[in-house]
Amino acid sequence: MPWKKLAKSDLPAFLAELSTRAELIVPQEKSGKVRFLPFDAAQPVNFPSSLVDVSLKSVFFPKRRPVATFDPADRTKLEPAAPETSPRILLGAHPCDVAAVNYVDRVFIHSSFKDPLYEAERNRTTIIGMACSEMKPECHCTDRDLSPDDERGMDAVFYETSDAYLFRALNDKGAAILKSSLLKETSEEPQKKDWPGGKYPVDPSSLPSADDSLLSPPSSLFQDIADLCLTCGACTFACPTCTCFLISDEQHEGRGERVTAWDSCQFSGYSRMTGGHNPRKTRAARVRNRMLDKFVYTVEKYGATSCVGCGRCAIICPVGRHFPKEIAELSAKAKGR
Amino acid sequence: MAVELVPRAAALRQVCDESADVKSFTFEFMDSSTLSSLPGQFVEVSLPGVGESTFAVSRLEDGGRRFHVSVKRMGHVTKALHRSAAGETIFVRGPYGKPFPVAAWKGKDILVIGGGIGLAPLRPVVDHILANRADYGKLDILFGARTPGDMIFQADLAAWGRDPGIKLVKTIDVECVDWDGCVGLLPNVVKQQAYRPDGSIAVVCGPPVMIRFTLAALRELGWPDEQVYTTLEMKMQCGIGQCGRCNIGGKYVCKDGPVFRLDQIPSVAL
Amino acid sequence: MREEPKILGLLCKWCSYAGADLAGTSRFAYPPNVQIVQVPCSGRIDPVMIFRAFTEGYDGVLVSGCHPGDCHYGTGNYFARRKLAVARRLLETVGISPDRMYFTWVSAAEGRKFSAVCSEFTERLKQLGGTEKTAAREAVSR
Amino acid sequence: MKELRARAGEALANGAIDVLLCWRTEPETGRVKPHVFRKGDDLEQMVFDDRCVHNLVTFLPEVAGHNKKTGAVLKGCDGRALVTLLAEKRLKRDNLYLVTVACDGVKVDGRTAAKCADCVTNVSPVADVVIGEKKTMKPAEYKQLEYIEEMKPEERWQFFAQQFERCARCYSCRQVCPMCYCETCIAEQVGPAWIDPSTKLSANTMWQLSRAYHLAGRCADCGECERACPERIPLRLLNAAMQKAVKDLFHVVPGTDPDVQPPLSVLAQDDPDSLLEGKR
Repeated sequence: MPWKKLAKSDLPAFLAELSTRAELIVPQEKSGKVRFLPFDAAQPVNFPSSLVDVSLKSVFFPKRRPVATFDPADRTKLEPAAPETSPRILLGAHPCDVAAVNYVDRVFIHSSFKDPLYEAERNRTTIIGMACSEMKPECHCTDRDLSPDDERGMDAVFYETSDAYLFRALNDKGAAILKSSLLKETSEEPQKKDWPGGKYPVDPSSLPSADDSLLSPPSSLFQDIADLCLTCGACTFACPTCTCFLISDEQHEGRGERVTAWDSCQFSGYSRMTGGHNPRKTRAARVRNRMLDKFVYTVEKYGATSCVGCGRCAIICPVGRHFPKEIAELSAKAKGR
Repeated sequence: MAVELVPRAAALRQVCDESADVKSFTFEFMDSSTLSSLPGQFVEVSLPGVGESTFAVSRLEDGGRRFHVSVKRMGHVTKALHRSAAGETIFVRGPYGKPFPVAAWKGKDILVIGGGIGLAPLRPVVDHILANRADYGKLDILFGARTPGDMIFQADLAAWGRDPGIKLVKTIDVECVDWDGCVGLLPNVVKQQAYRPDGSIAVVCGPPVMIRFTLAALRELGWPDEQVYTTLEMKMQCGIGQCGRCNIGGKYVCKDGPVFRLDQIPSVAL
Repeated sequence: MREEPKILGLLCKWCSYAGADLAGTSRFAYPPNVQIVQVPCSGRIDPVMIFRAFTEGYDGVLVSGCHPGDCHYGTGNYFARRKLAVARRLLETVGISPDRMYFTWVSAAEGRKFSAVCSEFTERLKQLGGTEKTAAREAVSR
Repeated sequence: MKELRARAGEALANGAIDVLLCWRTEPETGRVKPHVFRKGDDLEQMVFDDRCVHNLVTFLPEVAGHNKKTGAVLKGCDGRALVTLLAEKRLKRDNLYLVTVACDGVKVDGRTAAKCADCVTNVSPVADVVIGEKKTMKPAEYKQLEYIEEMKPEERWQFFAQQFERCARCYSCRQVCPMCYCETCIAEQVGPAWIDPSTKLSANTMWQLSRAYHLAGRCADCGECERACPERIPLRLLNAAMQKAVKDLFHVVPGTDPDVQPPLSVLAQDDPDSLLEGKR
């Protein structure tokens, strides 16, 4: 597919045009952070050259999502929520976030039970990804066999140059969106860079399985980490591939909803059972569960590791825990044995 | 495309008291569809506005037209369920989970060990064996409860007791007046009965602590891990391997279990 | 906006609930706006219940317990006094006007006082109209 | 700094403590973060400066849980938190070794933290070793509440509704707070679920109000909740409202006096009934 050029000066017009065709989601700043939000012409649109502060997770898997409604006065009917089908354009998603969405597809689409609400969100959205032009300090996508200009999972991609954006459709869905008079065919092509790696390398196959002597007591590896981790939900909420959820029935002023809401394996209540029995009661157990989940358990559960190297967990941690560094050290220690 | 997390309406046909805090509920789907569950599988039962909980199917009737779950009164949903009466609409979805491989057990002797409410998931196993009696060898049932009053499925126990093809042993934790069965905790009774492992299958289900010590007792009697099946208990919510919470290592108890053969259980669980 | 304000009444079983009973048996009329919830003691009331009342759309919350010194359990109302004082200040901070909270003591013999409290509180809430309450209720129902 | 390293090294060496909670500069990333020092660790990495924002008292229960004698370095605000925890018997004083260093303000996002402008104790009120000199600080005035108090009720509600709407319920504010140590938080209780777990405005409002209320007379204003909040919701405002109420009604500033019991757990028979109107 040929490259098309959009002058930076034409960007506002292009965004206006797109927003007439479908709901448009772009990175915009709100309350101090750049997030993927419905396009608001009054606000400036800034395509960060690298990581967007808040991930794409809530675009496809909202923090609160009704799956059924009921009338509290007559509890004999549960109406399933109807999947959303109106077309949507997602503009400016970086390769790590798109890779994260592809992983989450394994949980909600390519597993034994399909989630039609999530699948509808995915089908109605055209992803026009943006290649990163730099790597931020915590970015380590190259250690997760990704790269800042990786185009997998995108319907179209664009690169930023000094005065323009170079677009290229990757499939028909993307091509349909890029049909615009503002985009002119060009022979100019973005040059591919080779990106540095080796910041937080992890070899999943070398990682010890749950019952390895390296991990189970008397090794104090996880207790040492747990001493300085508060098991708050910040890293799991920031992580684009952490999609654990809880199901809750809620009534409010005559309206009953059964909703899914984000949950975190770091909370002590996450696996606490009615009788009070809690298999992961201690912080160390919860820390171990998250660390091994990302690189060992998800391979067993969904057939792929689930870290895309975006570094948001390291950025958001209120007490300075650096998850990628810890898992890289564990991998090196296990490999060095 | 149905949203899997949204259950189907079912009519609560019958409620019967099994013990002071356990009731059995008989359901029938409103749309008269059948529940095609196999022994060991579970369903998610929910009351709108209250919540949803996981219960093993404790009996199928009429090819799945009607199905039973036996519920111990423990928390928010079970208390609400215990307040429900026949005729009400309750919501059910499932069946979920990997069943007991009863087909692979053909020709073998079977030892069924249930602790308290743990007998509920095992009753369908006994039902299946009795329905295909010729396919299976000796059937030993060992059922333990805290007190005689906690003995659930009294009618079945009586029937199994009278059946010449079943060796039924009942035990309670502490000596009790006019009690004819054994006395003692299940792991000790297993050792007393000295069940022989040769070529037979053991199925264990009950509270986590009972399972742990009963499995240890079986190991002591020489039972190899591949001949012992158990169910693991974890907090479950979605029941379909998506919400992430019931993992033991890389295995989901709701999808890869709740039935596990002892040698397949990640040791991090025990 | 509903003209008839909806009021949650948290009454301690031993004094105020009995006072409400007495108001009824003595035929003291009082407006039906108060939905009474009986609690063992005013000390049992966790202000989280009061927060829930407001986020559920109640227009006012009446809390009434035994007079200090009469508490059936000895000290419940002393602790309640401090907790309610602090809870009131928090609700005021986030924009629930002070007139929406009526904390008082009503003994088992004060049937008349109970009906007076209910009438006065209902009237007060009607005056208030609830502009800010409408904003809060509208916002909270999202 | 040298005196702190000397004292710490000596206490670790002579076995007075098994571990010492302090801050260190992480060699690879240069970030300042809490660290558990043990005997023989390189104390050159130990650091105490305006980047040491974390409240180490939050880690104490976990660390002291599996060490006989635990040392910790405390700023003034951290010390105030510890005073309340000791009063509530959450920690045993005798297996703690407390080193407090005079603090003249820490930085958040490159600027001096707002809490430091309202600081009431630059040194921990409870300590074994005091490094630096204790200054007399001005009394707590909760000035940041003024612009809220000037608003009319509906404006206040609109302001807080916008803030509560952003809450993602990640509970960092709860986990980072030394005062929040309930075994089962009220937000996790189900029967009845006072606080619904999803992020609708009414549930977020319930969570924020309950959290703030449960800190009344206990919050040391260490500001960690606001700093840890990924959405930077002004949580110190709600805490300040509680502490101002407690100061007006019970003349107590939490954590400043080891002999004063947190006011809401005190049996006060002589309180005036005007408290029911929220006035002293």
